[in-house]
Amino acid sequence: MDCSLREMMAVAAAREIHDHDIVFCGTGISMLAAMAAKHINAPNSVIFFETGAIDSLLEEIPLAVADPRVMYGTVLNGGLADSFATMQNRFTGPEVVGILGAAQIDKYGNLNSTAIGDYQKPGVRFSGSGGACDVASFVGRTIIFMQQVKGRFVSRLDYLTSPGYLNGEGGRERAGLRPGGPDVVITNKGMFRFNADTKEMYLTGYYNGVTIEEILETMEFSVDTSRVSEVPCATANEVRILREICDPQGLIL
Amino acid sequence: MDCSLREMMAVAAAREIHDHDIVFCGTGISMLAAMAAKHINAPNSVIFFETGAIDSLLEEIPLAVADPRVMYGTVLNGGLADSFATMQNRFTGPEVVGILGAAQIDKYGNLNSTAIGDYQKPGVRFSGSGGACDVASFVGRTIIFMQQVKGRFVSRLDYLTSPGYLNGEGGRERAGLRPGGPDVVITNKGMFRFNADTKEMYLTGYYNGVTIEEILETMEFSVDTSRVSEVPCATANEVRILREICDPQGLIL
Amino acid sequence: MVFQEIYKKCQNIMDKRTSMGDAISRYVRPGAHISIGGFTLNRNPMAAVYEIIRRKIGNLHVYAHSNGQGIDELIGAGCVRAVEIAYGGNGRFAPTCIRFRKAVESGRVLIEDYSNYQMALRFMAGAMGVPFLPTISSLGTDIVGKWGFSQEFREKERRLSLKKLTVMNNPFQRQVDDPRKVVLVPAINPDVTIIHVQQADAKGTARIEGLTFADVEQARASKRLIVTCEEIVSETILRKEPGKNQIPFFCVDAVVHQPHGAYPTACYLYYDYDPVYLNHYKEAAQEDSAYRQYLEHYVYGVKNHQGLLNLLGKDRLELIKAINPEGYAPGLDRR
Amino acid sequence: MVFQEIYKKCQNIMDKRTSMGDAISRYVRPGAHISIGGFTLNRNPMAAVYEIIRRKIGNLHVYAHSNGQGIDELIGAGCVRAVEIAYGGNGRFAPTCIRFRKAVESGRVLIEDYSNYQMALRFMAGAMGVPFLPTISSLGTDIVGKWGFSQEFREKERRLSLKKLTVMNNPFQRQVDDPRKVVLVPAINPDVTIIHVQQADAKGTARIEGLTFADVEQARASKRLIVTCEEIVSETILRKEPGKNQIPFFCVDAVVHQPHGAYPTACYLYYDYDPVYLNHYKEAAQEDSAYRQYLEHYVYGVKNHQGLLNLLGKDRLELIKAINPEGYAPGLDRR
Repeated sequence: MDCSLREMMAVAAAREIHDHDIVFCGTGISMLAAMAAKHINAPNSVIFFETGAIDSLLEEIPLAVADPRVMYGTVLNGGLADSFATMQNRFTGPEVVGILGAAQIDKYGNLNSTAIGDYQKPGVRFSGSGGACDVASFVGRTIIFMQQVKGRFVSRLDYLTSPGYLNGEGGRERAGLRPGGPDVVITNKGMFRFNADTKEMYLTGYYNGVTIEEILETMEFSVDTSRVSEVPCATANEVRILREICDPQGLIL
Repeated sequence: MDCSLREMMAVAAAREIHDHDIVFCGTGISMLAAMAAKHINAPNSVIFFETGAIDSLLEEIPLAVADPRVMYGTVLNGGLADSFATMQNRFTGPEVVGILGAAQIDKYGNLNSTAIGDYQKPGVRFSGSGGACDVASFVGRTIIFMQQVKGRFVSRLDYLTSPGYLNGEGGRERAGLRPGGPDVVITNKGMFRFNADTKEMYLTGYYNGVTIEEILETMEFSVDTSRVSEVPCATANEVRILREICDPQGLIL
Repeated sequence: MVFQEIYKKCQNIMDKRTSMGDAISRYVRPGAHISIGGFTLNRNPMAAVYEIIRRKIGNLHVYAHSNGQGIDELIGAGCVRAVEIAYGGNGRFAPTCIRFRKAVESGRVLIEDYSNYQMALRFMAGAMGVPFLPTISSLGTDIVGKWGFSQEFREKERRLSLKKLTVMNNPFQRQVDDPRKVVLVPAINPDVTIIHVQQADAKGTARIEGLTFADVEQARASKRLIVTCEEIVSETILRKEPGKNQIPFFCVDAVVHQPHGAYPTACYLYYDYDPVYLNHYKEAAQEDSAYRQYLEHYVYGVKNHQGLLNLLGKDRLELIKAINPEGYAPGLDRR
Repeated sequence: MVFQEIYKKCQNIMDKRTSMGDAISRYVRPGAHISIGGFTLNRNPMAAVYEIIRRKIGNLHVYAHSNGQGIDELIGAGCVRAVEIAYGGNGRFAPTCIRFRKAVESGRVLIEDYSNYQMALRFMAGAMGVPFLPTISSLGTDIVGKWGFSQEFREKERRLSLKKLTVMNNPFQRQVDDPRKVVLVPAINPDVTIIHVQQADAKGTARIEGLTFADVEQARASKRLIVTCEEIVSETILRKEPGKNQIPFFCVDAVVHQPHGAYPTACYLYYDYDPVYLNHYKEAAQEDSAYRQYLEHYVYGVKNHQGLLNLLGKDRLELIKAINPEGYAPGLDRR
């Protein structure tokens, strides 16, 4: 089915959500992916927001995690402290899958959403962690959205906002973090996963019409491409769910 | 006005509550004193319970701080964590007056409500701290109810459950506690206060019909009696409030 | 509206309703570390407590703040080996709980003392997933200085920390009135927590009316959670006022529909505590043979909680029925 | 009933209602350490923010988690010298808040970065009266490793701790999966916090509908608290459902009746955010002279918040009026 690369990103992420997962999501495409997953493959997944809303009805797509649309028909309306405690909790935390985005990523899945250049005198300042560092520190696994353009996949982050595997195998454990870590990186061109042992990123998929070369040339570090294959296109049903059910107003897509 | 010594205790404590005080109270006579104070001298005082109830309507006297009677018509129903945080809070804590009771007290107003004898193999076991240690650690001042009988005013506590002035002047500060500490000890025979400098207990009052000697002979430590005078009897109005408004069923009195 | 369809479809799959017997036998194993909700004479999960006693589940390690009636009955029936507790009392009915007192004095139960706030913080730490929380409470007292459990016991019990608590200097001290020291109290993560609530749905989302005590922290700190409730209501009703719910369904392992499940303690808006029962208990508790009779008659002598309620008769329950808006039984004879 | 008489009598004595101008000028002094409630485009106390801007109160030290619109306007108007913050964004309207970004890039505002949970914990620590709270968040990251404020600035600012945060070993570690380390984040006690709520009574007891964000912790951590509200309701109404109230009156210093007090951000059950205003703001914020015009017209150009509402006209407000039970404006054009 014909769809935009942005739609393909949302579909690819939705497929990564398992039934009964508790899904932490932020604003924009991550919210769209979580909504779509409930209709496609994970009807028992739970969407929850750092602002404290659990399992919102989401009759309209929110434009921020504090949008009043997240508050309607939830099973519980708490606050920030509750929601992060649920992720740091040793029983519920591992069941959470977090969806994150960032300005920069390195080969171990560490993220920068704070600043480009010197932290004290930044060339470009971004929003900062928000809840991203917390989620990346706490939960069982994360799904990461990235734009596949130059300057994003870097050999060295200007600021490490949210922990991936830090400096590789055993890095999280050495720092005192829980196992967890990034599971998959989804871009507008393809997908990456991480080696079980080295925790280094490798290319696992490219979208229909995209070449491996055009992916690699955006990246400052090299990745293994031996396990790559084409990502199955979005089905008509997946696209319909995105366009008609999740974002009929086209606010995110 | 003729009244029982128990009624006299409640009245004496009620008089110690200032208008706008936030009054932490436990079960029994301390609750009665707090209720009476609202009618006698402190209409703007706030009664609050460690269980989380703030400013309960108290149409009937509760028999425990978790009695459903504390929940009705409050301004807020929280939980234990909220209520103790309010007392530990550096702005609200100093405005709280706590009313406590205990099995033993020493000359610095430290309290034992845990055990008599060896803590590991106690001769008599009591309830333990409950919220008493917390209140005594946090709040601006405490009012302490004691029975004036042998074995209660001791030279050495078997177990220090709730901090008074610890080992005297500067004791709280050395231990890391806030200033605070006991303001007055009210018994079934009289009242004690604490020297501003040494923090030692002294006798300040005896009830009508009680002799200083019968107070002193119950005590293991000596107290200054140079500032003692008779405590004004309960007025007809005070007794009426206790009997008719606060405890018409005679559940505590 | 489309999303509501999905939520409806999911309901059956996640139905966690079960009988009290199944819930207790499955999650409360001998030697388990447990905690129960409620405070003194209010909202103790008594039906669950009696079921534990009937099943003679022993060697329990109980984490309690001021649970009062429930803890005293568990201890009295010999189910408890060790207790970490703030307050073994039950309001005017027992300034010190009687079976608790006897068990501690005779050494039948090991005990470690904390304050109420410290126990609340320990559950909160467990719920938050941090190893401890700080407080200035108890500095300079024997709660810091005297430890109840032997070091040997702590070493043997792998789930306990080796320290009761620890005192540290404030690394951020700057102003004179900043605290100089704090007490760190260790997190609790029980194997199972049991709470009794007013309403829950079949998936487990729970609503507590009135004070929550430390139930929410206890529930969230626990590996397993049994929710017993006065009423099972539809998810739609709970979703209409989400601000009134405290426990989300994904924290819950079993939902037991148990009317009068807190009896003889109170359940706000549903029924008051029963002074007749509590006074009888208090008398029976004074003496071992009378207490055995109490247990035989009221606990072992009935098949389940409904059996106890039948034994008491409808009139007894009618007397303690709550009137709204008060939420208790006004004018109840409580002497 | 006798006690209700007393409560009635007390009401007048403790009336804390005041005008926005009086509340702001009395409690928000130049150089003050402040925090505001709300989150990104929701329940920011915007009327209070605009009043601070109109009064040109400067040199503020602001503690923020993800307050979004309110913080960006305070920074844009030059009221802020330093900010401790988790997130300078505003949802889809500003992935990074524009005036925030410009101010940080140009060094006009000093900044110290934390995570959202860390900021929530810092307020919670302040509310609890402890010097810090622990978390495992941010171990191994630059939030721990890179500090924004210079040591010189921290030393000069007496109300700041000398350390951004500190890492310690877990003194209770026993099991392999127990955390080995924790990050301790220091408490915040602002001079004044301003929150906007749906309902409050004249004495200050406040009710927030929907998500509370970190408002309750921010309110309780603060030395002074200004509550602005959509509606003043009677104490009796609030006491009928105490479980729905979050702030007790004794924490409150001033109550300001301010309908549409969160505009242009949303107020659940009352009104939605205004996409037209937020989009206009976003465009104006890109360019200094356009931003000056924005300020002149919408903030300095009106006498008070009602002046801004009058400027916009009733139709604009009608469009964002919330429908119940949804609590927002369904079908609102949000492009």
